Amino acid sequence: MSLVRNFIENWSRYAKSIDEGGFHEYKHMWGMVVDLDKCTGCNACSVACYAENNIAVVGEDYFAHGQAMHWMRVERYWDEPDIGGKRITETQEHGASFIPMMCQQCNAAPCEPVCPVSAAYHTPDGLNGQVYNRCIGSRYCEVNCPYRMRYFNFYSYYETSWPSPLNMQLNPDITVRDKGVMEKCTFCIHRIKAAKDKANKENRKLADGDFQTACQQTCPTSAIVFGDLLDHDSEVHQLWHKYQTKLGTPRQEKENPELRGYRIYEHINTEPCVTYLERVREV
Amino acid sequence: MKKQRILGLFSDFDKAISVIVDIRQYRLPGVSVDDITIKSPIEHPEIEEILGERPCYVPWFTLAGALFGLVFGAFFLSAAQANFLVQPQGGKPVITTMTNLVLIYEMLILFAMLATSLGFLIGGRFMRRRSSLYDTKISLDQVGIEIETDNDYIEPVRKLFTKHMALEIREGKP
Amino acid sequence: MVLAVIVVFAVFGAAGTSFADEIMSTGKKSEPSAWSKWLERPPGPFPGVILPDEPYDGKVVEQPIDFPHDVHAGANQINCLYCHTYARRSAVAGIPPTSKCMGCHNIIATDRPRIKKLTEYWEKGESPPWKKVHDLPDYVRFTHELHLKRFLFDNPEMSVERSDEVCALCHGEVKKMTVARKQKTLTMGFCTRCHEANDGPFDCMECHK
Amino acid sequence: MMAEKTAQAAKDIDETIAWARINADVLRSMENPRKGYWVALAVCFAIFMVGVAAEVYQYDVGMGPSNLNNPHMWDLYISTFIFWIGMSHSGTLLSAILHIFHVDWRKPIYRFAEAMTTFSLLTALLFPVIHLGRVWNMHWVFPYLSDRGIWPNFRSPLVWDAFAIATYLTGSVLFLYTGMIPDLAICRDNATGWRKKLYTFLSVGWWGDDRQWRNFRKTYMIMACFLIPLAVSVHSIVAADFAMAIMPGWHVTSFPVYFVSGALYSGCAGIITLFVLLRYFFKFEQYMTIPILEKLCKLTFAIAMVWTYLNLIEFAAVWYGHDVPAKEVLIAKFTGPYSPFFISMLLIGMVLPFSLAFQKVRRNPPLLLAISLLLNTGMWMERYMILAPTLSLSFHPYTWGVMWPSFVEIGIVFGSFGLFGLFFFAFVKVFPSVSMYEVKEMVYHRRRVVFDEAEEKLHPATAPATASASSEDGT
Amino acid sequence: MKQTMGHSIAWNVISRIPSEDLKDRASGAHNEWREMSKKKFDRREFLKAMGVSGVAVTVAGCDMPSFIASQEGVEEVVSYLSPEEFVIPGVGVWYASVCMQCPAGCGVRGRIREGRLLKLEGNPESSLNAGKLCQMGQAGLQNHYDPDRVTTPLARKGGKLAEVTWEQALTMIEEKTGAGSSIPKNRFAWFTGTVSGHQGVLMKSHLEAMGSTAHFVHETINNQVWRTVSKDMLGLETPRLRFDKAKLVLSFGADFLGTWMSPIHFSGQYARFRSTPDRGMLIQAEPSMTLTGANADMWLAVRPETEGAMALGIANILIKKEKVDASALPESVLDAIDGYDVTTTSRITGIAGDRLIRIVRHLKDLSPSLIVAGASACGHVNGYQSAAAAMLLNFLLGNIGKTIEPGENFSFPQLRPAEGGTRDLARFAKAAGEQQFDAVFFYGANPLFAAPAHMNMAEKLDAIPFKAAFSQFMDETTARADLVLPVASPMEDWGTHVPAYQGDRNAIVFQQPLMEPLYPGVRGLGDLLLGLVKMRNPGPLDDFEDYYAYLQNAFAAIPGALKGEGGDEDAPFDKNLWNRVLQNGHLEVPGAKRSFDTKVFAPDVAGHRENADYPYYLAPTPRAGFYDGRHANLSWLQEAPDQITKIVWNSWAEINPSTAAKLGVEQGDIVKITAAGGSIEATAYLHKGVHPDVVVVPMGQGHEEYGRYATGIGVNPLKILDPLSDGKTGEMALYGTRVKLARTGRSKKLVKAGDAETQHGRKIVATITADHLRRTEGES
Repeated sequence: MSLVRNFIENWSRYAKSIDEGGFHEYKHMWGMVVDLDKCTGCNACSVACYAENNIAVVGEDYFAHGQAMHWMRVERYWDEPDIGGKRITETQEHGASFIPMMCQQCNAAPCEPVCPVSAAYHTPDGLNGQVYNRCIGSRYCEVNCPYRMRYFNFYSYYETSWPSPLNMQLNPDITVRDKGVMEKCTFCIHRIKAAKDKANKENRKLADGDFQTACQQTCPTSAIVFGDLLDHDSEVHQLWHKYQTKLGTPRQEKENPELRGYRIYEHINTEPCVTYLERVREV
Repeated sequence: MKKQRILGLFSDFDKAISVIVDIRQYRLPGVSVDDITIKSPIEHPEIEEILGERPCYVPWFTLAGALFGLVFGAFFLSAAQANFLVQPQGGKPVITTMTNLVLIYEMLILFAMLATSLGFLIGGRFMRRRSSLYDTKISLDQVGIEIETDNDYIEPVRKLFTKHMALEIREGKP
Repeated sequence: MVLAVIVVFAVFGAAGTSFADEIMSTGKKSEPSAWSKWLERPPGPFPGVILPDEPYDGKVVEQPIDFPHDVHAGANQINCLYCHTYARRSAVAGIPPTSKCMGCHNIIATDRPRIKKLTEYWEKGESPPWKKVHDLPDYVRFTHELHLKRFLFDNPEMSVERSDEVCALCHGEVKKMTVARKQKTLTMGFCTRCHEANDGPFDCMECHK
Repeated sequence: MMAEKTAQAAKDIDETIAWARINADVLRSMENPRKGYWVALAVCFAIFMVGVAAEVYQYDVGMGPSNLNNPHMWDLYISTFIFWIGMSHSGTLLSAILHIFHVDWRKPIYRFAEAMTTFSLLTALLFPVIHLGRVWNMHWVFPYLSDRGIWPNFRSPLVWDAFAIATYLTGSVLFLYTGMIPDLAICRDNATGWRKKLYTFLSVGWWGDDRQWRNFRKTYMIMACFLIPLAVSVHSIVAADFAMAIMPGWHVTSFPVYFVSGALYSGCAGIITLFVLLRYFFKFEQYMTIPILEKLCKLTFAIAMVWTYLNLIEFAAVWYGHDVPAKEVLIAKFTGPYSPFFISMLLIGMVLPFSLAFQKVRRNPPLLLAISLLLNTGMWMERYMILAPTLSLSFHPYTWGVMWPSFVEIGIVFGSFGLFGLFFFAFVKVFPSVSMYEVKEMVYHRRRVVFDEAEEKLHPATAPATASASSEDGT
Repeated sequence: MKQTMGHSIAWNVISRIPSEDLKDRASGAHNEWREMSKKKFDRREFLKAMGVSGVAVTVAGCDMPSFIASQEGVEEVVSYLSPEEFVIPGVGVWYASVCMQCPAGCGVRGRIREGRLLKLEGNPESSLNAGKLCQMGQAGLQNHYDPDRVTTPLARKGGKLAEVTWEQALTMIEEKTGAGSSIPKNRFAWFTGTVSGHQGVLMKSHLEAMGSTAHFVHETINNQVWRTVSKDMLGLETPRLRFDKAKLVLSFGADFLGTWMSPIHFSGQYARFRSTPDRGMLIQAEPSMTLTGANADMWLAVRPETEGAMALGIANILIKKEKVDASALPESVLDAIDGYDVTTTSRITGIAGDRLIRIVRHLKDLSPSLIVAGASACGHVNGYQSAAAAMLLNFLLGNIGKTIEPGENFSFPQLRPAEGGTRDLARFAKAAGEQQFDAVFFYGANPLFAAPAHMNMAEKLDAIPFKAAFSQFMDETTARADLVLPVASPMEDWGTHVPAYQGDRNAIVFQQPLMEPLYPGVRGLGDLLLGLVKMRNPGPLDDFEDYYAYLQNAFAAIPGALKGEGGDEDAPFDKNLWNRVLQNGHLEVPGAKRSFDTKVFAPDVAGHRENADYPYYLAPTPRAGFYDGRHANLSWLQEAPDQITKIVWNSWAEINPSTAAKLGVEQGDIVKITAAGGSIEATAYLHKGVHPDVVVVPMGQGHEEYGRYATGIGVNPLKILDPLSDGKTGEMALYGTRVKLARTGRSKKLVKAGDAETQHGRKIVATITADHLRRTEGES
């Protein structure tokens, strides 16, 4: 009685997932910590991402139409006068504030349930998978993404973006997406898979630091930390622990609410796997 | 004894009614109310009053269709989800009970309506050779009364028709 | 379109569920449903593997030199991994480097026309423009290395000498062909069924890149 | 008040009209319509071709030319989709409701209303297809057993859409067809050539005996009963596409109701438009009479008020719900770059209907044509205003941005109207757009109260007198 | 397609290779390489090398039944001929090399698969960047694969550049400058960017051979002024700066996170500087916000040209108010400082007195601190003085020796980079104007782009009889050359480099080919130089068949030199050391500790010059990205939004809102920026990160000739610079140009990423105060 079986199985898993955060049976749970105090907004991560993930360069016209594809985009906001008093000054008194935004790999992702063909789905590693060749381009996922971190191939960029010999740089581990496909940051899943294969080949478990994401590897100030949240020795787990950010629970009971760790739009309960550490400024 | 069918066309519905009334009153030999078929250009619910209740099985078809739709929606679709969704499901459990309700709802209505129209076609004796006694005037504005009875009893019927100012009287084989 | 849906439901409905039950379910086994009788798969060609047998008759591909697999692998019993040596060290099996061919063929059978042709290429310092026979779409990630590990090296029942049987799982009876021909469909269904039967990883992103 | 009274006084239809006339008129309408008909047909075709050209281009190049961007992943396509779905509602829904309540003035007009339903549904179906990035993989939305053995994601409202709309299409087609069978028989009896073959096939051997009538009555009633919940469910599911999303301004419980009322609203407006057009094209003055038009207008007015109310309720909900992003969206709707659309939408949707309160207006077809067209534009803008502002102003400030549709996008949307026109006008030319047999019933029943007389006939005592009396006013 | 990665040993498989056959392998492979470069082969085939996939596209094929999706016998597979055993198709191998995107000299590692270079990462071994890389470094890939590279030698025939063979090209050079040629001494010059290592040595010896001393080294983005100051005051040009040790950094326009000296190295230090406990504080004083300024705790929009005054003012307050011990300073200095009390200073600099005092408090509390001066402070007529004033603060606060360390000696002076700034540009313009040269060779510099209009560089270049450009791309200068020699990209070439600013440990960085040349027609710089020297005076270098051999030979001398018994020429070649060095990508050369020889003098900082007709200053700030314009042809960097404004694919003018209000300019309006030397137009972007008297037009865009991605995009602010230069060092005063602004009435949509300028109260970038931080994780 497959219906019943499925219902019971799924329901029990679901019920568990409520108290155990939905990743109790995962082998890994990839997560990230970005220290906004260290991030200088230098854009290196963004370009590294372009180089690693075969992201198309769309050119000025399409960029003007808002059809650009920064999987990793460094956002710049001018300070609101929240620190350093309310008075309006003629010139800035502090710097700007930068934040690298990548797909937050939500644990309760709004993009997944709405995909009609399950091209966007949740991998057992806790990532928001995006199966390019399954995508039919209904774009519902992006419409429903509060972070607007998904990008759509409005054109076929292969010829325009990689005129030969630029196409020799294309990374063979990743598909080059053609028109009509939604794409997004994957936490460099091809690197994860490569590392897994290596570990598998050597009959050992995947260890922290076996691989890095492209952005993490290039970040000049090492503001980005990436790793397995379930591996208690991993740096990222320790940081999450240190800042008492909890996954899989809508409210964060921190013994010390002043700790820096926070996730963006926690209040809509998407449970992103990226924790940001608050920026610090002297007054 | 061989059967015979006779059709009388009347200018309007009242005359047709009165014919039937007469038949019921004067008890024509060999002719009962059940042998009477009224062919009219419009729907006359009121003839039930004269001809008596005649059965109609469409609702049963509807019921059957609805039930099938319900089962179909619940079991096939949900069971299919149970089996197929596990693959894209990946890491997270997928609870599709709510959506099952939606789909069941739709499937129920879909199959109910399909079955209904099927019942309509069957119950209405459609898809048959047109009877020789059909006349296009019926689709226009005249009302026809068709009576099926033995050869011998045809005569009184024709008389009755003429008495009630039948515009036209035709006979034919059953 | 409406009808299409209905028909599809109606036809595949009952079969679909249980068939699906067979081929699609997470690693954890489910008791086979009543329908599975007519879906019984024969046990695999050798212990430790179940294989959906899906015969497929690929077309004969025109190669620069029609390499006789039957002679090498068949008659001479040369191990597949001797020439396709990359298969156990990398995702791609690759074509053996020309030097490997010349290793033997600057002595052996140098008079044959095919060897002559090969030698020409070697002298010119070019490699023969081989045509790809077993080709997967570009969005599919397949690693020979790990499959060999699973079916050959980690399989107590198997020994390296019998590597050809493992290769045959997907490449068919190559030792009976001259130029290799596709003998399995190598469709997604082919992969998933085998993965399910042998408890392979069962997640889209495992194989799609 | 005065106006109301006189309106009541006026007759919906002239009872003395001969049945033969009815047949003749309607059949003639299928033969030689006014010139205007051909003009309309030609115009629709031209418009449709524009759409085709645009779509071909877009298919070739990708979604880019439509100016869609991040965050405006949906735009005119989806809003027009909702618009057409909405259009499709009143036709069948009204027809069904009125049928259940035995409202007989529905009889002359329901046929084309239902046709409108069917064809606007077909048009609507185009848009989800057009807006797909990879149309050629569209069939993946439907569950079918493939070698890959994967299945659509039933959690996605888009998939519900696929089911609901498919069901609704089947349903309304059946309803339309069933209701048409007796008329098809009439056509069959009068047509020649290919038309005869066609009608003979379609009127599945209808010869109008009491058995057929009996089954017909039941079937038709049952279908009507099913169609009402179905229609409601369809549009609530379309509403779910948005209500299920977490975007500010969409995540509103009142959306389904709001959508349904909006659908009825635009549908009624659509009926009025086509009413006036057909009336002119086919010289249907006796059947599509002014009083019926008035009743329609009143209905429209009522629905407009419901819609208005729900609109205001939604504002209130957002405002007092104090969800900051949603609030900002609401404010932006009034003040932002889209405000011209939004405000004119409110004016048209909420204020313009009041013009229908005046009899002069209600009795003036050309004016009504203009008004109904305006109302439809308003409703179309409403759909656009549901999408655009939310998309342009959602959670993440960095990706805020206004986007205006490109010519390609507009062209395709434009073309869809042409397509609908083509479908519709072709239909009314080939099939009777006024239900002959039901108009006959209408005339018949209005002429006399049948039941009592049948009663009397059953008691011969008073029979002769009444019989003779009745025989005089026979036709 | 032959695999020729043999000559550069993969770091991770070296153990597997028996060492004795290394040399033969190396040389053998090397010969292969050279013959390879002669042989013609089809690029496409190369692409189809085995295992290469993902280059094709996800087409509708996905759903097609397999017998369509995976076509049999359609794709071609090209097998290796005789690969190294460590070359496995489908497995990436990492090789170490050096990033040549800017003179900083960071170490990189490239991922090679099937002979293709796929990705660059920082080299963890490098003491400069420790595995990190900036966006320019990442884009090094595109620099290598650029579709617009010059692939064959070009010579000017009848006014147009036409393809010629190498033989013809070399004979041309032979005629003009060869041994047989009649070119007199000193009539020849090299005009280059920073050149170091053995290429530098060869270049020197070529100049000697030519009997000329004219070597102009031009870098638009440089820190010559700062280094002259530190030479004069500390006795060392490049003392080691320790941002990580400082508790407070006060930077006068030094963009050490973006473009100043060694940004990635300093970014690493910055990370430590910012980390708890006792997180450091960054104060940035500059007229226009740089990336560093954007990260400052306190940002001061100081009036241009008054940075020096501000420094002295701070010194004054320190001594007068905070009673800092100034006994170390000589009288003259104290007198100089005396004039700048709070009110005067804040009047001159336009910075509120209380803020000055606050800064001073911080300076006093947080010690050690570090005060640096960068582009916007030094790029003025009084640049040297301002920088000196800044350095003075370091003395006053006793930072010398704490956050400014002497560092070690570099043992190989001959390998030190030949350096220069904009002064050489002016010198060259002057010399060229006086017709001093018959032949000039250009490499790694684009004077025509960098030179202001007033230099009339174009005419002067045309006046030079023979110009040979050793260039990778067809840029403005190259386009004007008589002979264009295509050089290999940094990813295809051998070389050694010595960063001007060394990291924590002195090192020679080794550059090795990451893949064989993309185009058979290009030659490595080293090979060319070697050829030139041989050509000019045959003999000494003749036994070196090519640069690779020369390099190995030169390398042989190094170990001896390190041991101290000066490099003997015929030392044996230590292949293991060589291999290890190639693995690490660099060779550490420990040297003797240096020491300061301090000399404090009174800087004479003139105030800022009033100018009625040209009220505003033009700031052609460099931005990490286009750098000085050399990266404008890389589409990744064009598409990467500018850090401050987030604008892409264009130039813009940053204006303070108040100024804009005065001018009636709105965001997106096109403004006309007129200087004495000409005028440019750019779209206005308004933000408060600019001093009201300043308009910022970042340099780098506005190329007339630089490939498909750069040509005709944006404007070049360098063109309208005034003929000003720093009084002491002669560096051009980049920031001194006076302009007036006018609105053109036209406007244009700014193509920028991001619509909102602020967070609209959403909690996206949350900020807490430092006290808050100290409470939570201060003394943990």
